[in-house]
Amino acid sequence: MKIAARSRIKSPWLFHLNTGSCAGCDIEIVATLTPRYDVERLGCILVGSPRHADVLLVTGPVTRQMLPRFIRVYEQVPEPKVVVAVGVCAISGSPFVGSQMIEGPPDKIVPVDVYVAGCPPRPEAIVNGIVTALKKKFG
Amino acid sequence: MTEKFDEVKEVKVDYTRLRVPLGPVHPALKEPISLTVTVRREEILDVVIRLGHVHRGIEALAETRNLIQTLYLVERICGICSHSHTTGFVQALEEIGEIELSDRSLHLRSLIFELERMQSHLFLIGIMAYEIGFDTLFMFTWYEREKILDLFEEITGNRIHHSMNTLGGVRWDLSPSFVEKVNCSLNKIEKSAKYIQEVFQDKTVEKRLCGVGVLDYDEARELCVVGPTARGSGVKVDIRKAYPYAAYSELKDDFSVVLRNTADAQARTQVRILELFESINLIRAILEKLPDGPIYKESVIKLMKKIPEGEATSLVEAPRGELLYFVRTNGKEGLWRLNVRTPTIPNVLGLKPMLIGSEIADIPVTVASIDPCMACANRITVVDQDKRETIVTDLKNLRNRGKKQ
Amino acid sequence: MNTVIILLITFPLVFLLSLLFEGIDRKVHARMQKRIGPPIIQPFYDFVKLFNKERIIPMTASSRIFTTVPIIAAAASILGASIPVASLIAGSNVGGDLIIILYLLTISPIMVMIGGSSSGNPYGAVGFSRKMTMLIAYEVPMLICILSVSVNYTSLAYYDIVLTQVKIGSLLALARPSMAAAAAAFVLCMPAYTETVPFDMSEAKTEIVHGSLVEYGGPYLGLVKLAKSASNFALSFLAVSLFFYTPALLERYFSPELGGAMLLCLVTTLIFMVFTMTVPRTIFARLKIGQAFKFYWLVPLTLSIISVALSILGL
Amino acid sequence: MKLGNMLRDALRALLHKPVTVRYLTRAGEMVSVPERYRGKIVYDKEACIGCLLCIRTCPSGVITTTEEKKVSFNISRCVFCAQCAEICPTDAIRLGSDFEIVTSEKEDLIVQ
Ligand code: SF4
Ligand code: SF4
Ligand code: SF4
Ligand code: SF4
Ligand code: SF4
Ligand code: SF4
Ligand code: SF4
Ligand code: SF4
Repeated sequence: MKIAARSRIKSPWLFHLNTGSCAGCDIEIVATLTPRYDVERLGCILVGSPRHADVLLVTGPVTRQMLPRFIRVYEQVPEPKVVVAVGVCAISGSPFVGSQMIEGPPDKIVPVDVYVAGCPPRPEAIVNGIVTALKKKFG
Repeated sequence: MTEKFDEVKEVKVDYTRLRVPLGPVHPALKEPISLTVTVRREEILDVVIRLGHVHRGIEALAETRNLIQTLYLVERICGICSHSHTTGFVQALEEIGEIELSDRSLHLRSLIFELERMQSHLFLIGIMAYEIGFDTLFMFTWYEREKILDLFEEITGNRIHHSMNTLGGVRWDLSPSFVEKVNCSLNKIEKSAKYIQEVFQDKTVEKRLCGVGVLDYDEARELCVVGPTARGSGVKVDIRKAYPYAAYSELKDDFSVVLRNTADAQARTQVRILELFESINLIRAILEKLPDGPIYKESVIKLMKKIPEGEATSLVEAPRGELLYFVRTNGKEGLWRLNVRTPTIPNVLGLKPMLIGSEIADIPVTVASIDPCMACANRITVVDQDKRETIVTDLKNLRNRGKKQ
Repeated sequence: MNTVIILLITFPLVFLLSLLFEGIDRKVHARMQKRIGPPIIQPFYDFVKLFNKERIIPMTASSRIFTTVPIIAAAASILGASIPVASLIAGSNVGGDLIIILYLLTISPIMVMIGGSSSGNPYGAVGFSRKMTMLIAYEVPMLICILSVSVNYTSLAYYDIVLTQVKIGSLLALARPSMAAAAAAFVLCMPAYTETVPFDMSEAKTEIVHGSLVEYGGPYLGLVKLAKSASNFALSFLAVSLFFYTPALLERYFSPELGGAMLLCLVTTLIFMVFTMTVPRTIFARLKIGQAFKFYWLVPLTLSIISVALSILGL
Repeated sequence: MKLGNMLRDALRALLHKPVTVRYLTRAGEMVSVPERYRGKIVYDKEACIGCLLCIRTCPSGVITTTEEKKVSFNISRCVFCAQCAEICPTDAIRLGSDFEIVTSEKEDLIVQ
């Protein structure tokens, strides 16, 4: 099933979920679509429904309000799926560690494949993270 | 094969009256906000706004950290106007500690402020284009925005969280070669701002924006909306003019307050586009006047020790409007209380009158036109909601959690 | 039996061509936005990937309708596209006339619409009502302009009309004012047929989260997307061969029965598609449903009625 | 006509080279990182005198002490504010230019 694996690497559709981030990481994810970075050259498109997605980009430390939604969105993404945690919030919850409102970090709740550190990471790093995650999972 | 889908199940699919949950996860809203919209065909009958999905308990966290740590924490209230938040915070501290700042650092603060305003406005203009399905314009504006982010990266070392402010000054200086670069980029940005202004007068764009999300002058006054949302409704509010801070008292002749009277999404977008030009003028003036001098006082640790117990409020004009900081220090390098009132809170209140009576297709445009970035708004609104919830349900649970951490 | 064999050959051909055309469309779109864009074979990757994904049928959906609908949609669209292509290859009328082709192409949006509303998602329901409105808006002018063609040439057989152009040695769209109006109306209806910006409100991502497609995932989504790109291709091909059959112009040097004619026709289709679908999609914003409806009843409908009137007058 | 402008620009973009930086897809094409960029922490153990000022100012608890009276950084919590580098009396901390901090193991994110 070489073709299947290859097409998975070549066509990752992204779904972006903000679980309580400061918007810094979110705008950098949107920035990866723009001409300078253009993730579409790698076959990525940002889809609006988790049902269409292959890659779940998680930002933010998972607030209590977003926890049930996060789980639901994760379940809605059809297998095989890849989860990329973008930003330090999504890796460890920092700098909001210690708050009562934080349920995360995301890897406490769902398996995370790749972490992209940075606050926020540069768009290039996000692109790199997606590619690394795909290679790891299907390559 | 089957799938949990609890929330949608409770929605009654009924073709005359349909409840459409919008968000918290929705492609048009980059950040979580939940609007439950009742519609009849395409017309909106009622809107219930629910916030709090990004509530991270920052105000409470701030009480457990020292001043300098809180500075970076408030910066992360939001990624889009991080500089406004740190400015609001350090200004309050500087007032309590009676710290005098050099002219140069004040000017640099204003410089970053204006760059950030341009960045934020371009961001929103791009999002507006995206909401109306005009991807090309979105791509073009965000490409221009990259130029400002590049400047940020070169001056401060990060594209989004600049960390420019510190107690008693700013952290990074501007060498003459940077001044040159900023000027050079400004010329390019001015050109593209003109282009964007033209495109937004295009017929198809106007069709989607004119008369959408009207919030008339009286309603705007009543709801206390701020920033471009208010200015789009003809309300003249601008903290930079009314209560000048940083270097704005010296720069007050270099910019004017942009007002529009049509009070619709188009007016708000126009205000933002025109403010781009005002910001460009301001930055040019700042670069021209930039006085010499040191950019910061002494080590933050020493300054932190000097700040006595006291309280202060400070106001800044963030890209989205008035941002208020109330700070009460405990004299021991920490805080008793931090309170932030962010511009999105009053602006979100304006959504309801804007939305009722319009069409589904207008929701994203209207929501985007007040530029709601929920990251900051969520903290405050949830307070009451949260108290209600905790009292009824799990106070014990909450206490346990508190103990664990 | 001959026709069946030809159809069997054209079926995969159309499948490949429509995905290829979609790839080119996406590439050109990206380039116009100063980006590099996806590789041209991207749609193939997408299709293969979607077919290897998990099949999820939402609990709220009525599963039988939900799953069969995409298959019918894709089959109808490809068949609709195959008929004109096969006719040109065979050099005769393969399976029916214009009305049947249009009918087949209409099946796919209707099927997607039904599938979306069967998913039980409120966005699907909004998508349904929007699609319904649009269907009424563009279907009428489309049919009237086909009527105008048939009045003119007293035939509804596809290949006869194509051949007429060879006979008169000119493009149909240029032959008479009535046909020019019909061609314009047809071209204006195309973006709505395939739901591209500025008429994609029934699948608007930022407004109603892909509308009818919101609950589709995996293979079903792949089929729906395939149906879409097939009807995209079919419409461009139909428009080109009906109104702008370029081999007719070169008929003196070039026998239209040659495979070359086919190739020429495809190249024109491609250029035509870029200008009628890709460019508008790049430079326009999405309209609101009311505005789009008004537009269709104002411009294409008037054009098509003028066209009928002119053809009755013999112009 | 404003629409004409848009059309003109779109077609012009079609003929010009795209502005995309082919990061990752073309070998050797890298994005430049400005001098002041605040990337992954570079720690000079020799220079550190163990004053622990950095721990006091770090906003998110990145820094912990080690047995030998030095410090260790857990980058998975770092918000790259460079406050530690600013406060360090011996310049033992520097924020380098590495921004591709991509990993699947959290352990990779410790700098000692
Ligand atoms: S990592 Fe930084 S930029 Fe990203 S969400 Fe967290 S605080 Fe914001
Ligand atoms: S809203 Fe509540 S939890 Fe959040 S900071 Fe304020 S008091 Fe604390
Ligand atoms: S609560 Fe605040 S925003 Fe609301 S009306 Fe009063 S002052 Fe205005
Ligand atoms: S602090 Fe709260 S209650 Fe008091 S005036 Fe302000 S908004 Fe009203
Ligand atoms: S108003 Fe918006 S951009 Fe500004 S701090 Fe709040 S969320 Fe961020
Ligand atoms: S009124 Fe609300 S914001 Fe004010 S202290 Fe009470 S809970 Fe907090
Ligand atoms: S850069 Fe900031 S967050 Fe990172 S270790 Fe230094 S002080 Fe801590
Ligand atoms: S501030 Fe510098 S010298 Fe002091 S402990 Fe930290 S790294 Fe070492």
